Amino acid sequence: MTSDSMNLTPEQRAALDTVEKAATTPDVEQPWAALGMKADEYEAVRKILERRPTGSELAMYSVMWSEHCSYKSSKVHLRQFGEKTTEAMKEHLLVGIGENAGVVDIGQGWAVTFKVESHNHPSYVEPYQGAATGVGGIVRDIISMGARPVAVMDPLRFGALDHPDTHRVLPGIVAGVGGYGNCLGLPNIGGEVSFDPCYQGNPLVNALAVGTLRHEDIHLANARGNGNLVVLFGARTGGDGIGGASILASDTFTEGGPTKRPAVQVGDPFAEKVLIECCLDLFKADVVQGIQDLGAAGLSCAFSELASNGDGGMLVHLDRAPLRDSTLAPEEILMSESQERMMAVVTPEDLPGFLEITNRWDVEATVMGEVTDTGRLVVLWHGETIVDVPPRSVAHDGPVYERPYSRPEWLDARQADTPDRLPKPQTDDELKSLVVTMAGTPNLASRAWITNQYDKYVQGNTAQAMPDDAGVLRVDEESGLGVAIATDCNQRFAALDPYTGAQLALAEAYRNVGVAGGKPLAVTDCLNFGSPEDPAVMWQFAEAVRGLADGCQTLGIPVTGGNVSLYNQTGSTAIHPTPVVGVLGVLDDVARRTPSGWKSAGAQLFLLGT
Amino acid sequence: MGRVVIDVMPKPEILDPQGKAVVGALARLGFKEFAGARQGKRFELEVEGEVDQAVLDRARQAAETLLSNPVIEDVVAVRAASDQE
Amino acid sequence: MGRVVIDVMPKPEILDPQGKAVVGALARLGFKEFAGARQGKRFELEVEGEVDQAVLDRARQAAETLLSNPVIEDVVAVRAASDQE
Amino acid sequence: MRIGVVTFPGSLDDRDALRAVRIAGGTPVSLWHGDEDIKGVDAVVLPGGFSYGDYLRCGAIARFAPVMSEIIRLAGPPTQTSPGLPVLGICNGFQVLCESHLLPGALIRNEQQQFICRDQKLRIERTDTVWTNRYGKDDEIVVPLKNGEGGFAADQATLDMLEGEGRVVARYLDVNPNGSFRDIAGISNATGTVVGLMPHPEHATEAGYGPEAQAANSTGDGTDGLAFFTSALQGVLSA
Ligand SMILES: Nc1ncnc2c1ncn2[C@@H]1O[C@H](COP(=O)(O)OP(=O)(O)O)[C@@H](O)[C@H]1O
Repeated sequence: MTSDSMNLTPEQRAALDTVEKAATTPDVEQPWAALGMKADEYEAVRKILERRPTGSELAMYSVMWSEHCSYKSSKVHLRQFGEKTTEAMKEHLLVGIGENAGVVDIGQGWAVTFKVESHNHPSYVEPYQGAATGVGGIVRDIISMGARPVAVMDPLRFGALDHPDTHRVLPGIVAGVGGYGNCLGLPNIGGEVSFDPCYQGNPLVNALAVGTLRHEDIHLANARGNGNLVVLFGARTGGDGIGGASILASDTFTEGGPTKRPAVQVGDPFAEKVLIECCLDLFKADVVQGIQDLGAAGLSCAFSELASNGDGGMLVHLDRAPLRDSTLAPEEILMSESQERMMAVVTPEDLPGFLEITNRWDVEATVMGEVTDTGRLVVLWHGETIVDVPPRSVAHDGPVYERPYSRPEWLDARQADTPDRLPKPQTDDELKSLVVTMAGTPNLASRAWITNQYDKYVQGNTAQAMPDDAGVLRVDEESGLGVAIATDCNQRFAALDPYTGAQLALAEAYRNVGVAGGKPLAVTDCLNFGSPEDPAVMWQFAEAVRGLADGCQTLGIPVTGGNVSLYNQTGSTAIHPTPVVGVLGVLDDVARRTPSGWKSAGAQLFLLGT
Repeated sequence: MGRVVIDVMPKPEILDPQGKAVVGALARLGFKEFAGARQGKRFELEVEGEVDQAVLDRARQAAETLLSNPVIEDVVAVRAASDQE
Repeated sequence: MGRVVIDVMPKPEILDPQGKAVVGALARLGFKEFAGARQGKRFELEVEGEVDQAVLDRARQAAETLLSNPVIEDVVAVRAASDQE
Repeated sequence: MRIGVVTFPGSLDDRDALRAVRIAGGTPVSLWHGDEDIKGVDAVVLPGGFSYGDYLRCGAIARFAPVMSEIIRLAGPPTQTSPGLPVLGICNGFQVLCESHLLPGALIRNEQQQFICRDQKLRIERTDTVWTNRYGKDDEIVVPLKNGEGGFAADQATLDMLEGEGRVVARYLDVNPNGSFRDIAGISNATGTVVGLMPHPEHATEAGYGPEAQAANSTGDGTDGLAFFTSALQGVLSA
């Protein structure tokens, strides 16, 4: 592993911001504010490093400490999910919160991993690609646990159906979810479509993926074992989604300035399909020690998380990354969100076997560096050290905020505004016409016009999908062992009372799994809220988390993972609090599932419950 | 009857999976001299009468609002079709 | 570095669903002067060095074997990219 | 009876096709796009999916895969020594067969411009092919259909030829889901060994995992597609 600093021109070398240079030039102005960092966060970085960060280090800290990656506003509340999970609730939990996705034991040696994530903002900017890459991202989380992805679901929320912008956003998002999922061969087994003006400038695209695996196949994201190799494989790195990083690049590259960098990522589902099959072959051949998908924050995230979860450090040669665009600066490569990439830790002995499999699938693989025992994450660029940091400080010890929150005063008025002021139908005809009107509203009408664009049959294990209450999948073809999954949330309930609203979402998903014949085992959630800097929103968030954690405790099923999406608002108007809850249950034999709908004339109807 | 040709290509900095697939397939078929490929769209719009500047302006407007997605694509040409086309 | 442009269009007698959708959408946006539309593909292939006749011949071969399906499409042009393109 | 199923990069319904062969009583054999060898199988299924991403045209790149050279050679016109390798192309497989010129015509973008997934009613019109001999003439069946580029297109002469020679294997009933000319859902070569079909019989071979029972009016349990695979066992034996 020789480094090749001769590849840099003298000007490039002079312009490169190295650790050495950072140590001797403490007063260089750095664009931390433009990268979204707060002054005290920047100071904290300087303290950790005992010098100013290099441009590349600043890139890494700024993206890893962003709200999206660090959960800095939500962390203090999310802790309840762990704290309120009792030992009894963990009975079926093989991997809990904190890994790429939780893993649940469903019996007979089988395990299931599932998780829901948001891709809201990118889908508003570029509906097709935003939604498509949302599906791609969550599926890679599932692969990185060692599982075969077996299905997706898509809880979607749009503004008013008749608003012109909905006509731009909705078809693109639906086509993107379908285009990517269909091309991966993942049946779409359910989801939600809901219309509310609060989402007009901020539609919600949540994507859930499910994977199955045998217990012994579980893989984790950590880099252990001094001398083990760090391998980047999959698509090449381009300038996708790095708008912010160009600020740094302009520091580095004097000639010509930064080129145009797209803020959107474009997905290549075919590349991901190949990546899935390739990863499954790698797992089967047992040549992977640790694995991590590349999502938001790209290589910054993969390097620092793998190293932080490991037992030592990591040394990588960033210039080895295969590029789609050779003009990218190191800061940009570190921040690029190019899709369809994975990173594995491989022993030197296993490397030939690893490469044989990636070659068979025509997947490019590059040894980026190795695991070390230094406790430091060191990144070289043509032999020059551009990053030298304690990995935990990047990946896990980011800032944590106790944001102020308070119950908004307007809530009383909202709660006082009950349906009592609406006229009630007085006659049979009025009742009939009301029912017909309701059946025709977009929030109650059939979603077939959307779900018909999704393949629900592929893989041949779909026992229930749209329009049933829960998607049901067979996991074991011999025994019929299977799972049922439902996602739900009524944002209008949550807007009235976020605590109860979150519990109602949980209860509905739980019931939907139950009526399908499943025994509920685990929960995933996607918490979509407005700005955490608004105390009213923060209160909604805190209440929803408390409600969900309490609800889970009452029902005795744990939250195994999920996602928080904040800053969903237009101007200063936040969306309704939208805690989407997914519940997973197990069926010993999917042949005994119960579909919804009346199947035979003469059947008797019973109303259960209160 | 006039005809306007509009060419739309993926932006150079954007991933172009189609182009990637084409280069790969060309290479497998022995066309190894083509080191790069990009795949875009070509539209032909028909109008009554001549294609004058006013028609071209309208066509460019259509190209930029409907026929291309400015986030990921560039309109590389809007022109009257030549007689051979 | 040279660039070859290849244009492929659906055969006139073959139904072109994309083209049909485009005319419809144009009309809804008020571009009513465009009475017909067809949507085809534009490929750009990169070669080292000049685009001479030999390169164009190879590109035409590629266009006819791989880049178009003669049952439904015509190769309407194979040419060197002009400097502005 | 060994029936091979080709996996191209991007194939999706390959495992479903293998399962369907097994349920029908045959021996499924996986074939790899990069091999020139078809392992001596008696028949081949080209499954659904998006081979090589289908970014250029559906099936356009798969047609040039090494395994296809061998299949095209063996499936070609019958000779004195061989009636021709039976091949069933489903969805993307149908597209590959058209791109390979083993079948005439082409499949183009759905008329309504959207991917569509639905339980589709079909009429089986040709029953003397290797793949449909277990159906009765004009049987009506329901199998899933799922495609974005499933519109069958050909010029008038070709369409007339297909009709004249009785080579339309299946036609859409009730709804033409993709704008196919003359409601054509599947066609065959002259000898009935090579069949291309847009809908997916392999997704209707197991009760409980196919079309809803009430919609599946032939077998009543959503397994109307199974006979494609049992036909092959029969057809290959008698060939
Ligand atoms: N975006 C979507 N993707 C997939 N399936 C969906 C989507 N939206 C709704 N569905 C499915 O359509 C059916 C009806 O949905 P919905 O009307 O929300 O159900 P309910 O009102 O009973 O909660 C369910 O099976 C649901 O999973």
